[in-house]
Formats: sequence, structure tokens, C-alpha cells
Amino acid sequence: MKTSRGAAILAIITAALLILPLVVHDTFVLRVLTEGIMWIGLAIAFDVIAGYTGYLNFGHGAFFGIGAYTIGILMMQAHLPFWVALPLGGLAAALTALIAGIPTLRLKGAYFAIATWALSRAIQQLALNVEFTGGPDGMRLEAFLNPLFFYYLMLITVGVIFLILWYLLERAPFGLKLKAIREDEEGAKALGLNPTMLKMQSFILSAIPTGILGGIYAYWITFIDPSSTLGDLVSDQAVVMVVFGGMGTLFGPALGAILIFAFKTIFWAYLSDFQLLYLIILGALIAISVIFIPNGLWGTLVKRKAVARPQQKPEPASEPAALSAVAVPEEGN
Amino acid sequence: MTEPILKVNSVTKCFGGLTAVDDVSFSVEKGEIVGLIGPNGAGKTTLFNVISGYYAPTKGSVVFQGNDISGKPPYHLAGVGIGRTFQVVKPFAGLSVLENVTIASFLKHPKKADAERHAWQVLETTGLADRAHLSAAGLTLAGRKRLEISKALALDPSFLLLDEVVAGLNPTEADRTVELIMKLKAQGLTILIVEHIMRVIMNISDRLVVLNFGKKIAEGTPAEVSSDPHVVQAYFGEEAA
Amino acid sequence: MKFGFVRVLLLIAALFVAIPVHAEQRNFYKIGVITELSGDLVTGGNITKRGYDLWAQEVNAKGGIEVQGKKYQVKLVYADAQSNPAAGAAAAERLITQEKVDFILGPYSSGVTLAVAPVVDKYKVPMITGSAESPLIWKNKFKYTFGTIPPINFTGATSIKTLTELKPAPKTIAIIGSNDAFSKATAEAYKTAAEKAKLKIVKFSIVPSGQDMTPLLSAVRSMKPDVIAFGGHDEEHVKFVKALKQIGYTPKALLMHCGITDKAFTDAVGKDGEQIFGTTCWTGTAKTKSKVLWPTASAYAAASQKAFKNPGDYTQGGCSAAGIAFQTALQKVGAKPGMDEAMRAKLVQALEQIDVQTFYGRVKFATSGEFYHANVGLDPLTIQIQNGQIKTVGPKASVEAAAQYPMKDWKSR
Amino acid sequence: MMELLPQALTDGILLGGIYITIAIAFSLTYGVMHVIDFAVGEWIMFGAFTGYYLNKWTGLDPFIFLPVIFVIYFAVGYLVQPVIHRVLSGTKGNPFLMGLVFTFGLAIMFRGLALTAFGFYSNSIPSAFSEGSFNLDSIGLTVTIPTVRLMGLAYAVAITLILHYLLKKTNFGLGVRALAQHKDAAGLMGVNAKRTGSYVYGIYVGISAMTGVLLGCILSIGAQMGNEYTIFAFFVVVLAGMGYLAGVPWAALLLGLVQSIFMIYFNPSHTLLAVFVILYIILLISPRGLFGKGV
Repeated sequence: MKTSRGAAILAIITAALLILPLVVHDTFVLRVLTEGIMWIGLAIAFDVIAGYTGYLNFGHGAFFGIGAYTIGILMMQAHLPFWVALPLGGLAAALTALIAGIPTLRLKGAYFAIATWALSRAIQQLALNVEFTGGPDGMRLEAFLNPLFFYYLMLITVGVIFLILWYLLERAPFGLKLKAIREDEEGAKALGLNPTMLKMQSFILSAIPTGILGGIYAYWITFIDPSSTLGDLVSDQAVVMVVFGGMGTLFGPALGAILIFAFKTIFWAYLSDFQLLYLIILGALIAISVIFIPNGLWGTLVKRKAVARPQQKPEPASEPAALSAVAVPEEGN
Repeated sequence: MTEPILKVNSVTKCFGGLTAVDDVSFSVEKGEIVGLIGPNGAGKTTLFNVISGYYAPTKGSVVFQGNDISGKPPYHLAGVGIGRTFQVVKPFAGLSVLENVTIASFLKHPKKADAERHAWQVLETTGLADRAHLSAAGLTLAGRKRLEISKALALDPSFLLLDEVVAGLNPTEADRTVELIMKLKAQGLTILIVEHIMRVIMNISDRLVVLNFGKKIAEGTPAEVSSDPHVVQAYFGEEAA
Repeated sequence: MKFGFVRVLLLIAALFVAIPVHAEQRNFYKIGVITELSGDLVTGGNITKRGYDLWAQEVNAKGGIEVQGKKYQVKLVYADAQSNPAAGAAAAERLITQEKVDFILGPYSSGVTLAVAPVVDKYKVPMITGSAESPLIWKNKFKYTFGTIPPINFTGATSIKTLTELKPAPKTIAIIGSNDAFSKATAEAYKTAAEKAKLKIVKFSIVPSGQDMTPLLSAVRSMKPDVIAFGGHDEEHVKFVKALKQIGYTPKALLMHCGITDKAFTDAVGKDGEQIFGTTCWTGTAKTKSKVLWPTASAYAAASQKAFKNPGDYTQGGCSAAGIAFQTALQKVGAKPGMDEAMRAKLVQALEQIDVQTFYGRVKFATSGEFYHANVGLDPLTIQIQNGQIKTVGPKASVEAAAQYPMKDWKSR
Repeated sequence: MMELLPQALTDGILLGGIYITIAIAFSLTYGVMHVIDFAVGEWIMFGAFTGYYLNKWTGLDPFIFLPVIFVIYFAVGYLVQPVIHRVLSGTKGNPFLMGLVFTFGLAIMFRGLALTAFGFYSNSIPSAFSEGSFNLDSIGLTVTIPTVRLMGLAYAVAITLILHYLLKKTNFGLGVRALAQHKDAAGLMGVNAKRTGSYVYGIYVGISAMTGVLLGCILSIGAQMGNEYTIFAFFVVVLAGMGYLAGVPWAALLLGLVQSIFMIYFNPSHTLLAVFVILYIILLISPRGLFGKGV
């Protein structure tokens, strides 16, 4: 797909989102959009390590919780202003990724997934058992309930995250290098790639935005506790959004986040008498989508499009077969 | 006489109690093609893995362009100019042919556009340009072997390790690959090649090193080696001896 | 296909924006209910929902709430907090800004309440939770948040006191609490009370939620405590009793909390539930008299039995009482449906002033101190399960039956 | 405190027995089908409720129903497996991940169905075995062994031995092992991968469902009980080395003992923290489980 057209459409969406609060004054709508944007950020950050690098991190929520708790503790106990605390939340998540990554990134496949899950559970237990987090009671932050502030903060933060990730993963060599690691770690070494280093960079790149979003969440929701911020919610939801949308791309997880979150929210807001039905439908939806669109929504859409439209090349294709399986950089795996 | 580009000094590699490579020494001069041959299980691929950094030698050392590289990781060796292919081809199956080669090009061309341009050049050389946008998984065996060479070449290496790039190809494809190897030699590349197909290895190699049970049993020009009784015995068993 | 993407976005946006946001003129009270209808706390959430539902049914059956000579029906609008504080806050915002509810009946858990409270404070919409009882809520002094269940540190002391008055008096106690906000607070309340009552605490342990506690109970058994007290949730109560029985240790008294007053507990453990003590403020046989809705606790229990095949427990009762508190305050200030901010502020003032006898007992919210806006009108009760019935065994003024003590050995039941 | 040690070890072993029952069949399916089944806890939950209702309707001891429950859930598993097989043998995407997400979806759906059908209350399955216990006072040890937990351990040992026999001594087992080793090669040897996979998955679902009944007798049951058991199934299997059946009993016992010793001798509130940290450390030292034999 042409980059210029994609960029134009993105610009339109961004502009629409920027002026939206001038038109829509409903604070609930703003809150829903704020949370939806947050999930886009969480899903694409998760996809850095899971989709691009091929390491399924079931402890993604730990970065989120660590970010949230860092901001909570720094604001409420060290009395630092939000703007000082927020980057430190990202930093704390990065440090966690560094310390956790050195040993866990040596593990493969299911072992990595379950080790990271164990780690996130350990962090949750730690938060339950130490004093300065408030233990199971959780922690309350000073309420600053300005919907516009949080809407724009979330929009700009996720926008910046998106741009940085887009540049690094789709424009700079970094993304292709990560994909090489995902496809074949041993083979990548022979091409001069240092997998240990790249995986660590990817893990940290996934952790920083997640920690920052956790920090914004804490200040926005004003209350954090181990079960909600350090539980499985963030990791589970990120997995579902990314797989549904399409792994190893940026648009896929974003699309997955929007659709899953919208489905969830609409069900929740307007069909709340059928909450159990929601679980059943969501579960069935996930299972069915895995069977019928294994490449995720985006992967499937892009592939169909790519087949329909001939790829432009510097020279004419010599084999007709080349057309039938054209791959584009965004293709999911 | 100039310093050899690669010197393998008494390299031994053991796995547990098993000695896969046993006290092997030889050297490769700049610009030549050296063939590494031997029966199955002779330790050729292990030796390749030692030279390319996948294994650290148990004893001995590997010296490349005057520097001891034994035990250095593969990605470091790629950086100093050693490119290699794998006997079991390892394409990045989910990526396109062009992307596969571009990744290797990043080593010398850190900018994406430069790397892509370089990758195109390599693909022209190896004859894969027409399949650049194909998924690597969709290539035939011949195509994948060609892709292996392309990736190694994209590193702009001064020294190339080729592991059975001809075996398994039909005669036409094999000839094209041999042609390519000769072209690379003409461009000044030094090549160490492992190959099963005798017709090929005898034709292209300047010198041969023969391994059996991890030991070097002969070294010399193809003519010398093929008349060496040790080699004949190793290949054809006792009846021929 | 990119346009498809945009279309989807627009559609979703439209769905939210299209909901009418104009103020409603209505002749009924629209009441938001925020509670946990899914997620980990689904059991508690549904119990609170039953309490709110039963209140609304009863009010409507009687024609509605009479304010200034006219009767207004009530209509409940639910929002699931998904056992997640963020969803709770979103629920509050939706109910207030989109549904324009007059007031809110609040969540089961303290965590969700703590996230919802600042939102209702912001919009100045009063909320009464019929269940959340963490001391933290009241310490934060949210102006618009009230609670009908007294905090656990207010109720815990009574049952310990009842136990110490039994003969032969217990001398030692082991206290165990699950590591969640409510259960830990329960264990701590028991600890404070036991220290005050000069009981020797041989073991005080907090355990991770949901785990098998057998090894810990083995250790407790070796200390032979007279009393074992446990703070936990429904499923943990079942596990706890079974574990204690399996290792074959019968303390003289086993004290749990209000969770055991739910019929589901006795259904689950059967005769092993016999003689277990609990702390509560209300039972279906409590001696309460009221002029609002149900005249007595047993009338309420009968109504609940009819509606849900379950006589209702302390939490459910507290939730129905929350409705009654609102009802009383509404009548007091003459607030008709579709209240404005000034009226809602008056409603809060009225809530602070009410002192009403309900089927649940006296409802009177504290207006200062550590229990700010929690109900301090109730007298905590010590109860015991006797022949499958919940019987009040202390304090003296409310006793329905003598405490059975010491506890009968598990094996000879 | 030392006089508590025999009891601590006993409790740990009995708890380990429970973990064996949760994890052993799960490990088998992973070894053969390479699927990480997120719904393992939900199969356990369904089995538990089936046992609960059978007991309620007939008044018979739930242990009598174990074979019935196995047969029912074997059939369920046998019928569900082809779908999972389809997901796992897909050529698109990452089949391993897809299998995992597929069963994750199943787990969510099952939980919703269970809440709808069974309600939200916790319950317990009564059994004659829940009554008694053995005391070892006569041989000078202050150790109590609850009969029902001993039954649990016996069940765990029986399942382990039966699976061992099935795998090592029968033709079916040979096929299963061949399949676990190499899919293509097994096909050449005349093993019907699909059919064998269905049997294995059926066995796994059947065993998990029986385990549910047992857990209902020992602990409690509830529509949301599955998640916690899923976690422990994963942890035991990873600790044992994924798909390495012989490692499961040892890993399960280790987890049980860690939990029991920690609850008795250290701060009980740190028990789970200790379990997760130990699991984490073992994975770091030996990335393929305790014995380094996982696949």
C-alpha cells in the first residue's frame, strides 16, 4: 500500500481525534476513547516483543503495574509532580525489563511465556506483601479528574509511541532485524545480528511505553491495587487484541485493540444485563477467529489486497508465480 | 609469501566424550577455493561451525587475517568479513527474499535504503532478483540454496564458507551455482567449501583438505588428493585399499 | 480497505455519540447500580445486586416512593464494574453523564468503591454502597459516598468479646486472614480485639488468596489454640472448614465472618458448618422493627426467600438498607426525580442527618472521624450456625440462643 | 518446630499428589500435540460440577462416578480435538501461538457457560472419604493423613502408573511416542496422527474431569475455579520439562513441598511468592525443566 495514502488517512484520523473534544462534550465518551487509545498503545507495545520478535510475553501486565505503582509511590510518598514521576515510570519498567530479560530471554517458546507469567505473578505477590505499595488495600492517588487533560495526554502519548515504533519497526532496519530473530535466531547470528542484544532492546522498547501508560492510568483512575494493575488483565487482553488484529504489524494490533475494546465497551455499556453472554461470545469469537483468520484481521485484509494489486518492482517479473504470493512488509506472521 | 587469510591451528572440538574434530590444522590463502571433503560424520560441518563462531574450539585456535577469532560469536565474525551458508538452509521463512537479503546488507549498509539497494545488487548477481518479492518460504530448494549464498554475499565478506550449496540440485541448477562460485572467485573472494558432489568439488577447488573421523588425513591439489591411498580407503572402504 | 478501517472507527464513534444526552423529565427515580457482575468478585457482586433488586421490587410493589404526596417508581440501571476499578469509574461516569441517574447504589468491593468515589464526588452525585467496608474508604472522607455496612474494625471486637465470655473461657487464639483487602482487614480487626481481650495470640498469619491452607493449619494444630479465627471469602471459607476437618483438629470455637451467614455456605459444607461463629450486623431473625418497607428482619428474609430461594445475608440486607436510606432522605428533603446539583447536595445533608430504623437495624451515618459516612447505627452481632440456622449468640441484648461451646468434634457429628 | 517436620512433609506430598493429577495428562497432550491448553482448569471445573450434580441426584459417593465421568469427558475431548488439530496444523501464522490463543478463547467461553449454568456460588462435593483420617501416633509420629487426600494421592499414583503402562507397554503407546518424537516419521510408520491425537486429547480431558471431582471432594468447586488450576498445571509442567511425563510427579511434589514447608516454617503470606520465584530460578538454571528433558 502506498505510504503517502496511508499517512494521509492517519493524519485525518489524528486530526479528527484532536478536534473531537471540541464537538463531543460527553465526558463518558471521552473516557471511553481515552481508554480505547490506551489499549491501542498497550497492544502495539506488546506486539514489539510478541509479534516482531516472536517472544510471547505473558508478563506484559507487570510492566504496566510497575509503571502505575512507580507513579503512585513517587507522587503520593515522595510528593514528586506528575511530569517528573511519569518518565520515571517508564524507566522503572525499562529496568524491570532489563533485569527480567537477561535470564528470561534465553528461554524459548512456551518456556518464555510461562516464565514471564511466573515473574508477573511474583511481582504481584510482592506488591501484596510489602508495606509501601499498600498491600492488598492498594493505593489511592490524588484525584485530578480532568477528562480533557487525560484524553489529550493519552492521545499524544500513544501517538508519539506509535510514531516512534513505526519509525523503528517499519522504517529503520531495527524492525527487520527483530523479524530475523523471530524467524531464525541461529541463522540471524551468521548475518552479523546479535540476538541477545536485539531481544533485550525489543523487550525494553516494549516495556517503556507500557510503563508510561500504566503511570497515566494510575493518575487517571486514581486507584491502583495488585489485582487490577498487576493481574492478568493487561496481558490477556493484549494477547487477544494482537492475535485478533494481526501480529508483527502496527496497524493490526491497533485495529484489534479498537474492535475488541469497542465490542467489550458496547456490550458493557448497553447490554449489561447479559454480562455472562459477553464472556461466552468473546471466548467464541477468539476461538473462531483463530480458526478462520490465523493471520489476524489486518494480515488477512492486507494479503488479499496485495494479491489483488500487482507489486511494483524495479524490473518486470519473469515468473507468473511471483504474483500469487506477493508479500508486503506489513504482512503478519 | 603473504600471510594466509585463514589459519586453523590444531583445532579440536569435543562434545562430551565424543571428539568431532581432532587436531586439525590447515590454512587458506587469499583468493583461493579450498574444498573440505570427507565421508559423512567426518566433522566437516562441526569444523565449519568452529570457524564461523557457532562453536568455541575445545583446543587450538582459528586465526583470521592475523587475528585470533576462536570462540568469538558468529555475529562478530560476520562483522570482520566471514560469511557462511548453512547445510540445512535457514531462510527467514515469513519474510520476502528481498527482506532476507536486506537484513544481511545492514551489516555494511546501516541505512535501510542503502541496504535495500545493495540487496538488489546481490540478488542480480545470484539471479534471484526476479523472485525478490516472493516469500522465502515459497522458494524451491535451488532457490533457497541460492538465497543462502545471497545472504552470505550481502555481508560483503572477504571470506566465504559454503556448506553443501550444490548437493540436492539438478545438473542444470548445479552448473549455474558452480558458475556463480567461479564468478565470486574471480571477484577476489576466498572460499572454503564443503561439498559431497565430487565432480563439482574436484573442478572448482584449488586445494582440498580431507577429513575422516575428525582427523585431517590428506591435503593437496585435487589430483594429489584423489590418488592418496588414505583418501581412497576412507571413501571406498577396505576393499579398495 | 483503509477506508474500511476509517468507516469502522466512525461507526464506533457514532454509536457513542448517538446516545441522547439531553436532560430527561421523568416521573420515576433513575438509580444507577455499579457492581461486580463479572470477574473475580462475581459472587459478591451478584449478592449486592439481589439486595438492590429486592429493594426496588418492594418499593415499586408499594407504588413507589412517596414524596410530597406523589408516588414515584424507581428504576435501576446496572453497570458492571467487572471487578476492576477502572471499569467501576467508567461505569460511574456513564451512569451520571449518559443515564443522568439521580443517585447511585455502590459496588461490592472496597477497591472498586475507592475508584468510583472520586468520580461521584466530582459530579456531586450521592452514592451508598451496601457492601464495601474497608476502613480506607471512610478515612478518605469522600463527601458523596456513604455505606450501610459498618467497617470491619467497627464490628470485629464484638464476636471476640462474646467468645471470651463463654465458659470455660478460651485463652489462646490463632488468627488467619486471606491476603485481600477485606480479609486482611478482618484478620487485623480480630487481632486488635484479641489483644484487647487479653487472649494469647499463638499465631497470626496472612495467606495468599485461594490457596490450600492445610499445611498452615497443621502448624496451627500443634499450638492447640482454643479459638481459630479466619477472615476470607466464600470459597476460602469452604476450603478452610474442610481442611480443618481433614487434619482432624477441632478448636473450642471457630470464628469466621459474615460470609458464613449466606445459605450457600451451609449448603456447601452441611453439618461441618455447625457451631461455627461469625460476625455480622444482621440476620434474618434479628430483632429489628421498622416502618419502612419490611417491618422486620424475618419479613425481609421471607421476601428474599421468595425472590431468590435464599433468605439473604448481611451483605444483601445492607444493600436493601442502602435503598431505604436513600428513600428516607429523599422524603425528608422532598427531592423529586431529575434532581439538580443543589438538590443532590441537600440530599447528602439529609443522608448525614437521617437516623432511621429499618429491617436491617438502625441506619445512622457518622459525620466525622475515621468512620466518616459509614453506618454506625448498628450493633454488631455474634452469630453461630445451629442446626443449619443462623442464631445470634451475642451480645447479651440480642441473644436468640445460647452459644454451643465448646465445638463438637468433627468426627462425632 | 522440628516435631512438625513429618507433618509438613506429609502435607507437602499430599498437596503434590493433587498437583500431579492436575498436570500429568496436561503434560501428555503437550508432548503429543504441542498445545498449551488454557482450558485445562475449565475441564477440571466441568468435571467437578458433573460429579457434584451426579452426587446430588443419585446420592451415591462421587468416587463411584469417576469412570462414568472419564467416559463422558473422553468423548468430549475426542470430539473437540479435531478442531484443535486443525488450528495446530495450519500453515498460516504461528500455529503454536494459535493453539494457545484458541484454547484461551475456549477457557473464557467455558467460564461464561459455567457461570450461566451453575451460578456463582462455591460448593463442595461430599464423600464418605472426607470423613476419616489416619493417625500415625502409634508409630510415634504426630502425623495425620486425611483419607480423602490419601485417596487423591492414590489416584495420582494410579493415573501415573496407568499412563506409564499405556505409553511404554502397548501398541497405542508406541504410536503416541512415535507421534511425540516426530509427526512425519510417525505417519510413515502407519500411525494415524489424527486418530491418535484424538485419543490422547480424550484421555487428557477425561483425566482432568475426574481430577475435578477429586478437587471438589478435597477443596471446593465453583464456576471460576479453573484459572488457579490452569496456572498450577502450567507451572508443574514447565518445572517438569514440557511434555516430559516422568518429570511431572517430581515437579509436583517439589511444588507441594515448597508450599507446605513455606507455610509452616516461614511467613505463609510469602508462600506463592516463593513458589513463583523458585519456578523462575529453576527455569533460568535449567531452561528445559528440572531434568532438562522438556521439548
